[in-house]
Amino acid sequence: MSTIKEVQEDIINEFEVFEDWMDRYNYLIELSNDLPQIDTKFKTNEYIIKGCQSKVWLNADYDDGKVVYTADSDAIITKGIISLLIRVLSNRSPKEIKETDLHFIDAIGLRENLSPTRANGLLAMIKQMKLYAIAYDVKFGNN
Amino acid sequence: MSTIKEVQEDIINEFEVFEDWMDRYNYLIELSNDLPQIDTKFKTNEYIIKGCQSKVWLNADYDDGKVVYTADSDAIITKGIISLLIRVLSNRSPKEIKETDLHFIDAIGLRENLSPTRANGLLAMIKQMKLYAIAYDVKFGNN
Amino acid sequence: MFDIQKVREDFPVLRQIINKKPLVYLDNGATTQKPRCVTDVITDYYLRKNSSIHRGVHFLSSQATVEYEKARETVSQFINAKNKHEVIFTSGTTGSLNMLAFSFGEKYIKEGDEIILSEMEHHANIVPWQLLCERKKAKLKVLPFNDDGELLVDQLEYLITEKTKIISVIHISNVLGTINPIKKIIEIGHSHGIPVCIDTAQSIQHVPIDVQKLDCDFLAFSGHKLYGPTGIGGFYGKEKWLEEMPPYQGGGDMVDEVSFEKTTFNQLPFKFEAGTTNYIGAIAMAEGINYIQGIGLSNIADYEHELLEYGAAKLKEVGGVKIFGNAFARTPIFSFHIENVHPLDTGMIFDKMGIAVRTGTHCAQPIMQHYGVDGMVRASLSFYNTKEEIDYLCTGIEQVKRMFL
Amino acid sequence: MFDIQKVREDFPVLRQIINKKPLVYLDNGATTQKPRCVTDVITDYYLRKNSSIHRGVHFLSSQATVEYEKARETVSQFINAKNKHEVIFTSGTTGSLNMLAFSFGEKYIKEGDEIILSEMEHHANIVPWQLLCERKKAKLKVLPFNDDGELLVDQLEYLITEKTKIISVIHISNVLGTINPIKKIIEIGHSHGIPVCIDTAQSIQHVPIDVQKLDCDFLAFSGHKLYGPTGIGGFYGKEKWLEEMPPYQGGGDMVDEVSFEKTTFNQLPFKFEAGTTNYIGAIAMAEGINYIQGIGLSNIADYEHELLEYGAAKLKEVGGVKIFGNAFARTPIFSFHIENVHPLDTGMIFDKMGIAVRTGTHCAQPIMQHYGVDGMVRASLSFYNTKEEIDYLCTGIEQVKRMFL
Ligand SMILES: Cc1ncc(COP(=O)(O)O)c(C=O)c1O
Ligand SMILES: Cc1ncc(COP(=O)(O)O)c(C=O)c1O
Repeated sequence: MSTIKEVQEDIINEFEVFEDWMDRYNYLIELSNDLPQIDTKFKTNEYIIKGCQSKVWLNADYDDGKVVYTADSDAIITKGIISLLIRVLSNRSPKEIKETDLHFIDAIGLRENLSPTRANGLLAMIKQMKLYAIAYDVKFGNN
Repeated sequence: MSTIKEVQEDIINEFEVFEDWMDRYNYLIELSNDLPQIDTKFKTNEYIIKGCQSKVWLNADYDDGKVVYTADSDAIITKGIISLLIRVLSNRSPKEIKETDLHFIDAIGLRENLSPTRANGLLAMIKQMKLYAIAYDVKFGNN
Repeated sequence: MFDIQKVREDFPVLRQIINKKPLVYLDNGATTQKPRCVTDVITDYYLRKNSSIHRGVHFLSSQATVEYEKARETVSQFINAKNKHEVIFTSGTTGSLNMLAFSFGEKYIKEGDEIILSEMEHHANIVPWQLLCERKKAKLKVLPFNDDGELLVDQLEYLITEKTKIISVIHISNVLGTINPIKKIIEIGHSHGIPVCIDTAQSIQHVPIDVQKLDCDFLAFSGHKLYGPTGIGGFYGKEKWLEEMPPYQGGGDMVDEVSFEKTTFNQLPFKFEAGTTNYIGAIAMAEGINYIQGIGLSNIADYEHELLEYGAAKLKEVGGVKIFGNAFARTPIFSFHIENVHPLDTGMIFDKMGIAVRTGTHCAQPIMQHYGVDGMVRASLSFYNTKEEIDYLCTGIEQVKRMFL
Repeated sequence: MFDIQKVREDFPVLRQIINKKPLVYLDNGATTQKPRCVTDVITDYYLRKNSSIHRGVHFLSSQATVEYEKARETVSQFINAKNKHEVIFTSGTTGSLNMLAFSFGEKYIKEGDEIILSEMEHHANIVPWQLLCERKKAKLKVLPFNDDGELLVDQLEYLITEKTKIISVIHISNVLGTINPIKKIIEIGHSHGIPVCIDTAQSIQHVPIDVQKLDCDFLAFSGHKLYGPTGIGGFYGKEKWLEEMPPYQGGGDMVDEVSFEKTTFNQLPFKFEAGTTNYIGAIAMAEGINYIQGIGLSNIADYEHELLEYGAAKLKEVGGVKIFGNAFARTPIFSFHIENVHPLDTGMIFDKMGIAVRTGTHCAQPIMQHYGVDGMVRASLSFYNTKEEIDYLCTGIEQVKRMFL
């Protein structure tokens, strides 16, 4: 399996071919289909991350030293970005997740989508993903 | 006795010789001494006209068909202007007072001192002088 | 008619390039753009004339006071108030409505009393009354609207009881564009001796308003939606109410005499203007009013009506668009869904095309609840918008449909 | 040290000719002038970037939101707040203090409770508390000052009782120039578990302020006295209080979910920022802060101290001038009488000489009552004033004496 760094490089390369925003968004829409479907039992208020306008549901399981994320959103572009985040962070050790700098976001021009001023809840989502990692690290980690 | 119009012209002529503001103010300071002294029994709250910063006391008697004003102020320039107003309006019939347009104020450049935004209570004073005239007109006039 | 191209030149921001596309600004419900004359006044004031007002004796202060009171005169004439001192400068519609809810509430609202709002209100005309109701144990009652976005005014008679103390309604809906029959609402209120407040945040810039003809008791609006600056707004109240109501905020200038034992208040309008007011904001807002009066409010209303008819027809043509609200009388505010597309997705695609619309609940969650949706896309137009921009909006919708459906 | 001539060039208004005389602006206590960079920001925003904030999805809105939050960051760093969300944008000091009196009052003040102010307060820090006391049947207690204009801080211990709920004091007197020992007052308050608010309307632009070092609970100031625009100000509150206090105004953006049955509120700082805030005002105020930080607050304090010493000596020399206040620690605010001359007469002569001073009660009638006067003439200086201007003030005094005595 590729490292987090490698996956981020892959994503950056994939996005490099797109000259304009519509292509990038089209690709995100495509990627939204790849999102590992969250079990419907987690699509409740308890698992919701509230942006102002779009809803994001997130769950994290712990499996053999790795955190496995599943998620969903009612907005498609948001879902596409989540699918990138999961591709990078899911199936990693808590320690790796905690320490990762998600530089690919900037590199592919999605930073603004993650700013706290945006309405999609993605920033809160990243925070929540890291929180899960920290929690599992405390519970199962050996430090 | 000169008419209101003549007195206003006199005042305008007197002020014409002054080239700058300090001379005009010096003259007003001089005039403040000419102000017919108000009887101390009228220097009470009842007779006060409140500007924001200077106090003006005003009384009006009715004598043989004429309104006779006396006044005072705790600020000297204000007092000088009052003395001009009294020179123009005192000892006139209520009807004359009511109808007079005090154009001399503008002509000698004192308009701004009479604006409602100023702190000296002069505008309220003119209003009160006219009110006295109206009241005496109602009481003693034959219309 | 006016010359649209000439008008657009007065608004430099309209020439901006956003995401490599010319800006198509359709977010006028949130805030309007400013003509250059407004910023000229602001700059001129700050760099050549600035001084605090409050009856200062020095020249600059006196000049600023005169200009500030002239601005009050401008607003007063604009809404045809009977008395200039019935116009109070506030921080905006929200500030005005909070002032009203507090001051009116302190004087007139007791436990068990009722306040009538409509289901169509902006949060600014809901939350201040809720806060009041909580403090005073009073009750809100709500006049509903039908799916076309029309208030069911006939029901007002049934909502009114002996405990009803005030009615506060939105003039033009910031979501549905509906022009509500406020004259009728005011008449019904008055026939029961109940005062009526109208929220004109979305109307004062679009249709002529005459408070004496309307006979409304209170009115609130924002400068920044009236082609003026942020941080300034207006409140109108009939003298008889303002004289009776206690002050809202305390501070400099709204007082007459102050001691720790007893403080007395200044006369109207100053009683309701505590502290250093936004005098430059007021002067610049007046300039904005002068600007639109130069164009003519009825010219504006006519042209905007043209945009409404053109836009409504076009959006129907494009297909797959659900428009919320279809009132007989309305202004060019189009709130819609592209069917099966999340409003946020629509807004994000529009943004990259240079189209600025608002998405979300538009500070009117009860309207969202009415239609059972989480949010809407809103295109809200002003007199500087064009039919070509509406065409481009439709191109945007086609683009979204291509991408998501 | 900084270059005073260069600094003056940043403030175009200082070159104005008033009544044929160069303007000598000594009314900085009322409002400060604006450097050109502040108006540049305002114009740039309105003509190129204007858009309502509130997390819009389109580019301009997003950009404005970012800039607005950057302005909050600037203020937060300027006063060294622990958390950015402890900084609330308001309409000014008066707005801030009214918000505090209301929200703190709603939560913590009950019948019989006591609030301590000083005898030196500006009306903005008196009247909101009086209005609160009247509503809640609470009581004001007053910490006096001596004839030198120094608070009798030792008496604070005697004023405090178990019913004391808050202490609110002015940092620097807008009349006497006194720099009050707020650190000591805060310590005394805290030793009894009582929170302390400081009114920094006259201090934040003159001396460095660190809310964490001071450990004050609340702080209020105005943008227009901080070289920024009108209609904007700041409020700081410790998180633990702000979390507990109920909102002040209701409206858009300060809410989370709204229905007619139940409304929940947004998190800090938004809970206290209802409606469309003065976002351009906030951004321009931050520019004003950046400007004075560029010069350096301690450079400013040093130079202003020089002006204080020079001015105090000169005014003593000129003779026949009674200065009110002679505190050990103070700033260059000179309130005085020319003996036997009404302040209004003095002010009017000064005006014609181009000297802008304020006359009257300076929104601090209790100070007037203390000294048994109706009003005072006040010359209040800023870092762009010069010793030559002080000399000219003295020339003005001589002129007044010649005319009236
Ligand atoms: C010490 C003090 N507090 C409060 C205020 C009120 O400030 P503003 O009028 O800007 O609200 C002022 C200014 O007038 C002041 O000098
Ligand atoms: C109908 C209506 N009322 C009130 C408001 C609140 O105005 P502001 O945010 O300027 O105070 C708005 C604008 O958002 C509005 O559209």
